[in-house]
Amino acid sequence: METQVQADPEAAIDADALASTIEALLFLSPDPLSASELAEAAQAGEPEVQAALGALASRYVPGARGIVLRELAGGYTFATDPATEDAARRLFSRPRTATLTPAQAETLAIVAYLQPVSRPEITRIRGVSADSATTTLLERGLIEEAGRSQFGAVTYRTSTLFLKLFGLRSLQELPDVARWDPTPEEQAELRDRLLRAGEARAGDGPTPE
Amino acid sequence: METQVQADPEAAIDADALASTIEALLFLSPDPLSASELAEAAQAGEPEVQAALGALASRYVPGARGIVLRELAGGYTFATDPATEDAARRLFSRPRTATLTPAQAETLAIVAYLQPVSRPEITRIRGVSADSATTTLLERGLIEEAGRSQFGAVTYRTSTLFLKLFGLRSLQELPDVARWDPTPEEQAELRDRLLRAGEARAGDGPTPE
Amino acid sequence: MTAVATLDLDLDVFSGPFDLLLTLVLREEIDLLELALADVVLSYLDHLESRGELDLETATEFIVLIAALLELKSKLMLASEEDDAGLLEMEPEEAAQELLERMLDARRYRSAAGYLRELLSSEEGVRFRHVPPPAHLRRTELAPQEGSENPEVLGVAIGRLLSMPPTISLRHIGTPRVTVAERLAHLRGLLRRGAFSFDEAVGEADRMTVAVTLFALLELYKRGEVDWRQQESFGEIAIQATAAQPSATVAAVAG
Repeated sequence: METQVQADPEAAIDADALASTIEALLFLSPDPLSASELAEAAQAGEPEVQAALGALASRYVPGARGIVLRELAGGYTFATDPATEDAARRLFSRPRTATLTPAQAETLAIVAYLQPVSRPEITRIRGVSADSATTTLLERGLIEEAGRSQFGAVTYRTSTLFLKLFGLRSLQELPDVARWDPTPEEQAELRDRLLRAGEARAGDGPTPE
Repeated sequence: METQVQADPEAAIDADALASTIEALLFLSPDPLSASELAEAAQAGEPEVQAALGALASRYVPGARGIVLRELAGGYTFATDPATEDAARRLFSRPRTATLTPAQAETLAIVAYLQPVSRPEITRIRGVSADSATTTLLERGLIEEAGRSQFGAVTYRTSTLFLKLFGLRSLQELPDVARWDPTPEEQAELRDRLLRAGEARAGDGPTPE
Repeated sequence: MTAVATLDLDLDVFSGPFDLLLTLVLREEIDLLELALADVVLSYLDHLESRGELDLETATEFIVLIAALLELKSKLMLASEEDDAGLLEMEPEEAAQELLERMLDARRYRSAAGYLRELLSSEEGVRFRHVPPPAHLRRTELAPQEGSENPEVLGVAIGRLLSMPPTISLRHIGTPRVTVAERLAHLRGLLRRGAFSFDEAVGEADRMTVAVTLFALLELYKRGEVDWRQQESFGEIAIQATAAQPSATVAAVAG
């Protein structure tokens, strides 16, 4: 096989370029890569790959750089130098300042005021899909599943974490919608009114000039 | 703040070590990191971070390595050198990004220049519905919701991923849209043509019945 | 504009090339309100079919122009009474300006789209690392602070969702008012002169009138005033009074 690969004109690729290619592959791969996997991807012979890995190892020698080349059971991989871990921990443990996106705020508001509420209902009210916002809110633990609707759709409610983050003792403390209600004289139930407005919007309003 | 940082014993960290730390942080972070985020995590001053980034940039100069340091989407990040793409494609069968259809590119251009912009506005400019293009761009993460217009339609803006994939540091790097406008002379001619396109014919040709 | 310009049209109110139509509309020699834009589109589709190929550039130009005409037309239809002096009086010059703006806008973003596609292809082969940071570096994640979010955000969001989009008033569009009583009188008038066909009864009338006429006919049938026959589906409907009239009158009507 080795000879076969050497016969390939691609194998004439020079050593520097091969080292660069291997560097890029190791950078991208979440898992360690073996010399033979690298050879196949780079279309080079294993001895050349070994030589390139040697060159990379001396470039990424421990102590000199923030990234080191490691040889593990499964092959080769890049990892960060342990000396940089404090900084990395500070970076990734920053308090979540991720503010709610407009879509998430809308979805959360609908769940908070109408709970339990299903995804199709949320979509009808918003006029556009709420799937990714719902998923993020679930991941962040702000909403949780609350059984199924009469039509079999999963319904959602807000979580205890939601109350804590918004500084509420109970759902009764949610601000009175009347303060922001554009048509407070309307008597119908909030849910019906939201669905009606959502359906009216679904036709997409007039175009602003 | 700078003096405060310098008083900190951590600030005495030498330039090489800082460059190593930044290298590790950029390697670990899935998103571009701004100089101030790097400074906070590395507990260094921003000028020192800028100097370290400069040192890293000369180490990761394009063409020299398989990895290059890029300034994208308001921060810094590592990316692969395109020369290594063939090997990467062989290793990770998934192609990097699908190209854009003309409808998607047009919709994306309108969002990029007019953001925040609603679907009805996009439709108005294109003359045809932009619904499916908008949905695809949302799914691909190139655009995201940005609230609602005064008429209640959901508005859209471009995402960080858009800047990253299109190699832009910020939206300011997009050229002025006016550069694609015809010259005033061409505009006048176009207008003339619109007004008098059939004028010649109007005299002797068929007339309205 | 060239290929679209020479598109030949044969419509109710106009026959000739598309650019001439555009000119006549802009010079207000053809009333946009009387022009069936759908027919223009159909002609264009026929034209495309006969050519068997789609020239994207031309198609885009056509779509932008027809969309602009549609918008002008809908503005004309919706123009409020107070607004009469505005759009209805739009000078050909202004209308041309409006069309021009639309074409420029469309061109502008089509070019920008081309630029973006080039930009994307110049980044071809650039890959980023998508590996979540190792678990041991994320262990110390701080919980978000209690009370860090503002509940008013939720109320504001609901308030926005409660607002109805502005409704477009359609009161300016003249709804053709056809009453059953009118059509009954019309049919009875025809009956007095003898037998006739349904097509003769409705002539070139609009769809609403046709529907109301049929309704009136049903009413007459119910009351036993008429007999009607149809030999085949979609065929002619022959109508005559139940007490048959002398055939001479039929000839008189036909003549």
